[in-house]
Amino acid sequence: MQLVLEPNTNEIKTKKLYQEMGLTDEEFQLIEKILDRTPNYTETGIFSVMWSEHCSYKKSRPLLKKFPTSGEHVLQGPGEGAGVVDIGDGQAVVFKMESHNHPSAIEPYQGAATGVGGIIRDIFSMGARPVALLNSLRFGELTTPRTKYLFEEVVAGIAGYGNCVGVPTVGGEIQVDDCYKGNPLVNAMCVGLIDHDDLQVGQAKGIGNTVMYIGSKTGKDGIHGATFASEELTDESSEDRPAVQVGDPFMEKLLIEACLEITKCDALVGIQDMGAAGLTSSASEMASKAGTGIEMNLDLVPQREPNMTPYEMMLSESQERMLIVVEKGREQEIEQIVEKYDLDAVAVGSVIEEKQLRLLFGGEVVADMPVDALAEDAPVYHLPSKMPESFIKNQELSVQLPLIEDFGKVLKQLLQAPTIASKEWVYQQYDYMVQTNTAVTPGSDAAVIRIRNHNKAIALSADCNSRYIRLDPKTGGQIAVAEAARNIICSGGEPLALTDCLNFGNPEKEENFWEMEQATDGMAEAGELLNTPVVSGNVSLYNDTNGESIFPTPVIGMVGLIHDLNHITTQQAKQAGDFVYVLGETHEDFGGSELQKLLNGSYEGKAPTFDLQTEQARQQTVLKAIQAGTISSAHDLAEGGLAVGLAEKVMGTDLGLHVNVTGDNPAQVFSETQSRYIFTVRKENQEAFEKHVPEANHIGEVTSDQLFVIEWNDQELIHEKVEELTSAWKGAIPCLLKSKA
Amino acid sequence: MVKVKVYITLKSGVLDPQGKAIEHALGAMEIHNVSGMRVGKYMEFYMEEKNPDQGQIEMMCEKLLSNPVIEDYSYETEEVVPS
Amino acid sequence: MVKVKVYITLKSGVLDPQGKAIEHALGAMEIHNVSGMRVGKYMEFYMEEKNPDQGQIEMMCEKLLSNPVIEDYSYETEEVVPS
Amino acid sequence: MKFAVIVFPGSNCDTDMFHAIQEGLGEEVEMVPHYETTLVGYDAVLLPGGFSYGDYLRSGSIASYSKIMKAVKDFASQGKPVLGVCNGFQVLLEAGLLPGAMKRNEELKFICQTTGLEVVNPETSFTSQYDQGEIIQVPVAHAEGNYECDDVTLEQLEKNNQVVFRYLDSINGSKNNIAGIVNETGNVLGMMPHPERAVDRLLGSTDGLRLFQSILANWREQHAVSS
Ligand SMILES: Nc1ncnc2c1ncn2[C@@H]1O[C@H](COP(=O)(O)OP(=O)(O)O)[C@@H](O)[C@H]1O
Ligand SMILES: [Mg+2]
Repeated sequence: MQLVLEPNTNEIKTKKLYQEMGLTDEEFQLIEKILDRTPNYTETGIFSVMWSEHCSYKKSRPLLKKFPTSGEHVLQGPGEGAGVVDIGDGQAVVFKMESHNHPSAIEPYQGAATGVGGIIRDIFSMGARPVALLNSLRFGELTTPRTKYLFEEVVAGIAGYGNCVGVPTVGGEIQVDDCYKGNPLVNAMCVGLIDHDDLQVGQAKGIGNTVMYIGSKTGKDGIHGATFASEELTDESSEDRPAVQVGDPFMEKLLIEACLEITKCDALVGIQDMGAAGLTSSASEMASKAGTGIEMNLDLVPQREPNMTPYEMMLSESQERMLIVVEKGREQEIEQIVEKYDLDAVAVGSVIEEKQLRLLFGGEVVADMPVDALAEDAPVYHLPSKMPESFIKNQELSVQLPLIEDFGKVLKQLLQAPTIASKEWVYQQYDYMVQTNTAVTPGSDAAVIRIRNHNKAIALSADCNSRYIRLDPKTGGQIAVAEAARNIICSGGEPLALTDCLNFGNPEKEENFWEMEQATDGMAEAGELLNTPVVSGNVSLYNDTNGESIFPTPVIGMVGLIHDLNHITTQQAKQAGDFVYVLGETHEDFGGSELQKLLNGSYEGKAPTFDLQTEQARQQTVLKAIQAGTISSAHDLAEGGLAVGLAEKVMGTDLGLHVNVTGDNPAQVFSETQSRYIFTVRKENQEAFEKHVPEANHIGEVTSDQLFVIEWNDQELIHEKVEELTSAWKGAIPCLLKSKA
Repeated sequence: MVKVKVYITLKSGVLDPQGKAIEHALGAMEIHNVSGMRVGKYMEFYMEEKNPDQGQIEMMCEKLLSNPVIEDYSYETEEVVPS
Repeated sequence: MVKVKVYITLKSGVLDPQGKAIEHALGAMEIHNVSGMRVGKYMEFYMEEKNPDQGQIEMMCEKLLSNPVIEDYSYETEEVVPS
Repeated sequence: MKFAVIVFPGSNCDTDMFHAIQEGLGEEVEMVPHYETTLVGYDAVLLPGGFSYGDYLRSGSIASYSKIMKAVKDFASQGKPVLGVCNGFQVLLEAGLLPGAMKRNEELKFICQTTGLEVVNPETSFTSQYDQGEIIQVPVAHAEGNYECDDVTLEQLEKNNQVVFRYLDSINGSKNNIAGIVNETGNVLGMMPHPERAVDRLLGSTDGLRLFQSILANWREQHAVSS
């Protein structure tokens, strides 16, 4: 037998071994004070993961406090596994987004796959059936073999996992910029459906109740994953092999079905997934929330490998595991349920009165720590912040008017930019139809999932334009929320609430922290005014490679309610002869635009013009007009502005478009001014539509000639075959991936 | 010409869902004397040289044929007479 | 106890999409002296007996580990001392 | 008419199939778990899509050894209709109820899209409601749908009219663009496309519904004759 020799308490303290685990000197002293002794190796490990940013939010908590978290629809805000929002008829949606950035940088397929697996567990552990997945991805430019590899493998990993468990992946977003080259972002969102009565909590209530373990055995994989997620990536990180976890979606599928059946059994007291920091976080959080403690016998924990130490078992991040608390004496009922799914439920401990996490191994107590100290009492840091020079400079910069000669050519180039290009290559690898509820498949502003047996549906979207946020984090933060809401509105839905994933660089850099403060301020204001409270989310800091930070990227995932299936609206034009309208005036907003990137290769200046009041008023107007049945297709204007938005209405159809717009500078057709929409309206609905949306401008018509024509002040500016635009747009990503370089 | 045979296996400690599924199926087939099932890849190819550059083979194994983050590889070469 | 190693390959004549993709990638890496790439599976497992029933191994290979419609298999056994 | 939907542990299109029969077709349907041993009382058996046992080894291979498959084989040998969709098709191949095997898609990627299919043989009990050569729109969603068989088998399949559906475009590398085949007696159909995903206008196509209506019409006809 191979004995692992762990450092003793003295060594941990004198050699400062806790630093390797991510604890500071002050934090270690605090732990000694809490315990009134020096922690042993296992305890130090447990504290270090529970006090990592990933689990404790010690550096972001002050920012999260600003978010609006309640509202008429909110049944459960942040705090539990996921947020819960009422959708009427005694039903609710449960949703959350989470990052798996660092694992995906090291092993993209498994990193992305286990990211999907983890977020699904957050949803079904609340008792909800997962009904949709979304993902938000960021990579470096698709020009190097490494970024292409990351891109292809991340997509394959998401597909491999989501398709197998049978949850449709219905939407998302992809942005490429070289700031993500060494540190891609992989954020996954899951949405579940539940009846109010079935809502579960992750609490270990009832002294004497039994703690049971279900799912995969515990292996040595992913040890210190949570701490790893809270540290900067360096060139050595790829040597950090034990942190790679392999997902088993088949096991997850069994767990979903077994756990959803268990949640219907009233012997169940509480249930939580073993996510980051595995057994440690699930046990201590469940106890802390219930005001109890847990005693576990680690000899009973199902183990994949021989001779595992308590440290390894407690810190393992093996996937597909759940911890549940069951009424004493009723364990058999649970065993009988899981047996049907070929799983075992193993009693590993019990709920105790003392608020301690106490671990036994080989007949000895190997760890004994207050649960609140682990789950609640991590120190909170108020980090210093400083306005970056670049921000001041960008605010002072006057607008640079781009010079464009061939507008048709620029339009095609923009359609080929990976951020704008068709994402078909990606979503074709996702089973977006399984469960047969996907009423609007990927490719429109928001995905729509119908609610079976009801005349209603939910709309889902994920958005964040990090370039705007880099230029002006507060306005950019507002825009991110507004854009997500606009996508919901365009699909005919009423935005209900949001989840977010705050991806930022090292917060100890004062400029980074300033961006975090500003961006979250902006998000909070927008969430407040647009009536979309934040019900769940996740923080991923230290997204830096060798000292370079990513653009601040707080991704927004939003869920809306479509009150009537007849309100479902998509972005594509429907038939020749329909009128085309644009809503919202256009300014010279080129800061952070795709046009600027194309022409200058960098971003500068101010973020696009944005006014929250206007945004809010227009959203209401548009939604009412859709609900009144006056709109045939709706689309918001985003990257690439009006010209790209109009092209997106007809690409892939056998229609054309002919519009005439007026203004001072024709480059404005690529301007990214916010709060704008384009619609097509049937002739017979013209009057009704104009009454609902008097502000909208009639700019042209959908045609059957398959030509895309934009006139500027009656002068022809762009004249292209729709087919050519479509092939540029659809071919761009496959072409980039295939090209050598 | 040589024939190169490459064997790729998951690093020990890395979960092998395939192996697990097969063991499970064997159980269902009432086969109980089998354990420790691990599934990897086996690749064969030909190289023109008589004494191919081992460095090239290793480079191919590391960069393309295996994923060094989770897999190990080994290989054998065997001279063949082109047919 | 014996360790059994099973090699599974696509029957000759059956197109191998994975092999083709790898050859394509090799081309992109400017490697041109490699041909006939075929991708198969490699499996390892242990059997309790010292002299396991060859019939059983063959049955496992034919019924579960490979699909005789498109695949061939071969195997080796090797005695090991349980650790 | 009473349908059985076989549920393997990793099936994930089982409820979709269930709904297609119950709501789309309006007939009686029950889920039958893989550990059951009999299919007495059912008039048709449906093997749904999904990843029966994770499909890490070969799609459908492990499922073909589950308890229920013996009953499925018996059921098929009585000439009653058995439909395998996607993973269900793969299970039928692995179980030897249909000839051939599946490889990974040519492009090695999962592919999900609504695809044009040609109805090659409208004479089967699964396709009588379609016209010869009709083009229908049905979603596919698979990573291993690259149909492979030896030349003799292929020739026989074509000669006996066992090829029921063909892809309009080569989407996965299948020999002769085969999307669905029947056995020699015509009562076992395996197909990669998902007819159960094409039964509701809201979700796009209703072209799949007629496949189930064919099964029903055929059963009614037989039932009327035999009673
Ligand atoms: N990673 C992805 N996974 C699935 N669908 C995606 C992904 N990225 C983009 N899509 C889909 O492609 C369409 C276009 O996306 P995007 O350009 O971000 O739209 P918008 O600007 O309206 O937010 C949307 O339907 C979106 O859901
Ligand atoms: Mg949009």
